[in-house]
Amino acid sequence: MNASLHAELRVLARIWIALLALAASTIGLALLPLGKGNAAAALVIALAKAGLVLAWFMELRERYPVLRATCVLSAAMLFILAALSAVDYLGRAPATLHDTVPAVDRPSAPFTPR
Amino acid sequence: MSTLATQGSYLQDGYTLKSWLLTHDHKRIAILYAVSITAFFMLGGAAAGIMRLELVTPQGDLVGDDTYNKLFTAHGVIMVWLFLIPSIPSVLGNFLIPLMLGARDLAFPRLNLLSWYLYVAGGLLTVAALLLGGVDTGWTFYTPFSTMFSNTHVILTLFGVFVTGFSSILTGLNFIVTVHTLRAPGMGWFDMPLFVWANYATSIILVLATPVLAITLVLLAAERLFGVGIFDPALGGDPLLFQHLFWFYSHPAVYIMVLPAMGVVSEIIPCFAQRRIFGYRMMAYAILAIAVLGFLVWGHHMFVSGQSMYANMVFSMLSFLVAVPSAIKVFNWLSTLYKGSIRLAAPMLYALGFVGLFALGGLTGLFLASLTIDVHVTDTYFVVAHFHYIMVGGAVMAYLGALHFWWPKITGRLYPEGWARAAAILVFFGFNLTFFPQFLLGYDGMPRRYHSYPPEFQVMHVLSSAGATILAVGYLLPLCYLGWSWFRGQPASPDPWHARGLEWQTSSPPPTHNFAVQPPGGRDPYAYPDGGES
Amino acid sequence: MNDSLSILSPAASAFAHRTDTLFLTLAGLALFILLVLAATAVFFCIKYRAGSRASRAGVPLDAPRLEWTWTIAILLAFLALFAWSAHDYSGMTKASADAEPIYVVARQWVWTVQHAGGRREIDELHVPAGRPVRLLMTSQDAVHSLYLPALRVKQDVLPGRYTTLNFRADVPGRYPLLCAEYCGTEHASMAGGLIVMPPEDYARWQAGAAIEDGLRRQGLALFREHGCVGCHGRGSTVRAPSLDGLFGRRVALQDGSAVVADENYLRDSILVPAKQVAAGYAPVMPSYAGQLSEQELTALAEYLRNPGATPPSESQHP
Amino acid sequence: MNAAAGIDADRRYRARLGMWVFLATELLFVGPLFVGYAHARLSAPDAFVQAARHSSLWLGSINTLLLLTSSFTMAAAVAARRHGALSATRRLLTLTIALGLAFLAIKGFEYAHDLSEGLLPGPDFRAPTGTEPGAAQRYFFLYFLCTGVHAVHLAIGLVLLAVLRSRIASDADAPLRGEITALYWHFIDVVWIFLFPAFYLVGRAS
Ligand code: HEO
Ligand code: HEM
Ligand SMILES: [Cu+2]
Repeated sequence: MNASLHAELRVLARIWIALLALAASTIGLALLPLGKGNAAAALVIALAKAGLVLAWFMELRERYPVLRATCVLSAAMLFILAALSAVDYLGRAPATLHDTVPAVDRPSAPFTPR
Repeated sequence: MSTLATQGSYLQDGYTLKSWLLTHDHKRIAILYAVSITAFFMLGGAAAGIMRLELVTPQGDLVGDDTYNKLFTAHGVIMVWLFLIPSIPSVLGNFLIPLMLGARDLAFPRLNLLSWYLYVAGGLLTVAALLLGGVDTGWTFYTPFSTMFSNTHVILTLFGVFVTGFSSILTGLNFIVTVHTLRAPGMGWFDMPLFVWANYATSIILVLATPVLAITLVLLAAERLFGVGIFDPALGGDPLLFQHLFWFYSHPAVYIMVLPAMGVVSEIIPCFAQRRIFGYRMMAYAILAIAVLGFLVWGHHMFVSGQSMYANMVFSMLSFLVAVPSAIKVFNWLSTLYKGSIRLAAPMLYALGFVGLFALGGLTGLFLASLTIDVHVTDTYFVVAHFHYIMVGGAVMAYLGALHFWWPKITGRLYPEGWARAAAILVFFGFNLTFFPQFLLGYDGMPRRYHSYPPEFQVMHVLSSAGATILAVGYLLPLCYLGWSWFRGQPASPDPWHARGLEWQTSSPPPTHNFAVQPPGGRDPYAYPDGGES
Repeated sequence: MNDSLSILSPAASAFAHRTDTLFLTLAGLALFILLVLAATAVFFCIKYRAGSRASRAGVPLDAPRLEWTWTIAILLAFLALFAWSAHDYSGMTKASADAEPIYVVARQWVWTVQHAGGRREIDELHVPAGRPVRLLMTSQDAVHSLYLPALRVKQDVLPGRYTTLNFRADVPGRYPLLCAEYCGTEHASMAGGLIVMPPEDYARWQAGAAIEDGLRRQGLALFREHGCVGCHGRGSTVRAPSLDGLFGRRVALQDGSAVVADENYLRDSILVPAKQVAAGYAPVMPSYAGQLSEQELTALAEYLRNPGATPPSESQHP
Repeated sequence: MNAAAGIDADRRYRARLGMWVFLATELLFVGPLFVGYAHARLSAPDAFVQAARHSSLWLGSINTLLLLTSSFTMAAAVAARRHGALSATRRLLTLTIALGLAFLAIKGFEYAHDLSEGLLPGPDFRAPTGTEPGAAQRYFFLYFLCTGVHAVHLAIGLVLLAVLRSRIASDADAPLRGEITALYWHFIDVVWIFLFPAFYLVGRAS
């Protein structure tokens, strides 16, 4: 029994080391000037770390496909929210003619929050 | 489960207030919900009544602009979050899902009670906001009006809706886990009644969409408190981001309101046609398809909002797609009448009324999904008519139908059939008279949220208000005769309609633990004489 | 389509007629479908009422072939409807290069319109008939929505951003102009008129702007001559309130009250400055009573309505 | 099924499914904040990055280390309890709680520092030099909201852990409870895994 516990702990420790390594690498990469690559690298590494935590610490590798489906479905919905909003945001025509439109000012502090 | 045979019904399991307020029994919690949502329905209805009265004359003479704005906001907030969203799931879903699955209770009975308390707390917070002077943002809370310009009790209302949202989430979670883990031994997914399917799909939406609303409300409140945030254009924020987040919840929310209604109708029609539902599998798939596709179309509320025209095209097309499974369902309900043995009892009248009004409301949804028509009629009474057709004509009809259908099971009493039929017919006509003129008003250019309007619209408004009076009577009638029958009605047998679902196999009203012996799974919930065997 | 279809409100553009056509087609289709559905339901309810003698042999439990047929048929019908409306819509959003630009600023609860020729108007929108128009719109506060029912168009007007609305009105006349996006207390009265004029009339109407402009330029000249700039100008050393954007605003006064800076306030401030002193300023302004004629006062007021918009020279923006 | 004593497989499945569905809602609760973040960053790429430099890289990195480690100790505690190693479980839980508290302490210190710099959005906001005030306010609005929501979750997690620890031996349900609490704790870790690069690593390369 103790032997199997030790085996289990060894696996978990390995995941932990991997996580720390990934954390170190994401900090390292953030310090290098990669332009747009910085954001991409940060995202990819974060996804990898999350994957490790989900699969091992949260035991998603185990039996129950329904648990995996729950995880995937919710992530998919979040993705849909981002993706279809992006279709709007990135597809908007650039606002032109700024300077010809009368300047706009707004009343300041028109209310007290309730 | 051994001594159940001698036990009384769940209603006899204690008469004290405490035995109700601390109960973990899903059936009693359902009753708690029924009472509280009825109270909120009256409140929301009262607001609607005053609005209809105001709109009888073109001048804003009965109530002023400010009051009117607060009325439609209160009406929308109450009807959507405190009445319609919890209605069928929390009352009938709570009561029936364990019975239909052959289970003793939901998966997490204590969570179920907590969910009711959250609902009541959220409701009271919202009502408190109304008592303190009201809110005037509309149920949509569009920013920057709600964050920077409205001088009313926005934050309290947001908090009320936020808390109510968690009640929804917990109910959804409970249903999902119940359906996955508490089906009677041997009951496969396709042995479940469509009512359970519908509530299962609804729960998926509740669980995945409601948190988005919750965090959006937090963002709104924070923005109002700090005077900065991500929506405020004054500092480079984007009000359309709010609209995206709001409708990402609120479009799926309309399917939260209608899917359970579809589930109800899918039980009532086979029973009163005494035949199996037509195309059971297709119906189940259509329910799931609506739930999932419903997440893809929210942008159709934003066609003139300044959203990019590519997004408009995409959302318009997806809106047409989401209508396909609804159409399938309409055809299948009608096909279920074919070669049945039809009795036009009160629940059946409500169910057929639902099909008709949902079809008309849904078809006008297609008008709105068409870009150029929506550009003209968005934010007019056409939209008001569209959603009332589905929500009031459809979902409320179905809720009333369900109350009648399962009334003998819930209370152990029969209601007076003549009165019930009269009320169903009255509601149908009153409803059409109230809301059909609004389609014409809308296309002629009458904007919504106006307390005064040009005189040429008066005729239609008067018709609409007259209809609302009839509708109000139609809604009050069931309250009276159902209340009467609770005490004086004839005792009901376990299965007064000759229905086949598991819930009819136990006594009326059911015992606390639902079934005397664990019923077998794997039986056909639609094993009617005309459909089951032949 | 023509106006004999009186169930619909008058349509004043070709685009409005196209929208009406789509609407009426859809309405016909919906009516037809509803009638078929209702007829079927009634027929079944009678023929198969409980106890009737109609044959119940061979009840279909499902009919996959039939179900898939109608599913696909509906899908195709829906896609056709989408294509139709999307086609019309892309026509509507296309801006034509020679469109007349008109600027619209919305605020609670008025519409301010400025034409390229310099003419300004409030709660009214004059446009030439038969010529493409492009509205460029923004809001100073909440979201509003400019709605022209006779043209079957509307577009939300957002703060911090410009939205555009393209249309061509064809039939001269006066039509409603409404706010369709709820924007606060007086939302329902944020209304006005769309005036479609024959192009010659529109040109003449635009020329009215020249008079107005002349007045404003005279006002600017007076503002300089009488030394107003000395104190109220940008680089001035004397502490006096800036008059940019003053008009129409609430002004807090020394005595704790507040007034709206309308024409009368301006007039009083010039003639009897000590009467209403703006909070936070010393009462140092001299009176100009007797130095300015009524006409000159009007010119000053006209200038002060919007000092920023006054063209400094003869040159006009395009 | 697992050899774990006393947990009947059905109940274990039900509890875990319940927790997972709850975590799904949690994902959609915090997710929109990231959508808002992406929007704010895309709308003003340079100004946003400039503002982001004013978060504390050191404290953020240390907190990342603490939280990742606490996730490991939590997972180890679950494994130990499953194998009946009670005292090891208790020690690992203590360690997890300590790491969580340390995280909160550092976070609190960081907040205090931010507040003293006038970085709380609102009327008294002082934009750090070299940043555009609007974008800076929006960055710090999101920063406070996201890390605040995260910290609240973490505090709730700590309460759950404390309860769990006090009952670890007496309660027959403890192994199951432990697994469920662990799922929640790991989820908090996952959220931080995304918050860290989003708020601490932006704009460091220059
Ligand atoms: C329960 C509520 C509910 C439901 C189920 C629906 C269902 C639909 N809705 Fe509606 N809606 C609802 C509630 C609302 N809608 C709104 C607004 C709204 C808008 C934006 C309007 C605007 O503000 O400009 C659009 C475009 C739609 C489209 C649709 C479509 C395409 C469907 C489809 O799902 C309908 C599918 C059903 C059909 C199609 C009928 C049956 C089919 C038959 C009979 C088949 C035969 C047909 C053919 C062959 C053509 N809705 C608003 C306004 C919110 C606000 O602004 O305050 C609300 C509350
Ligand atoms: C008794 C029957 C009802 C009547 C007479 C009625 C009437 C009205 C009226 C007059 C408006 C205002 C339109 C406007 O000014 O824009 C309105 C809005 C609304 N109603 Fe109803 N209503 C009824 C029932 C319901 C029910 C049961 C619901 C359930 C969901 C509902 C949901 C709404 C919503 C969401 C709005 C929009 C509120 C807003 O714009 O903020 N109504 N209704
Ligand atoms: Cu919708």
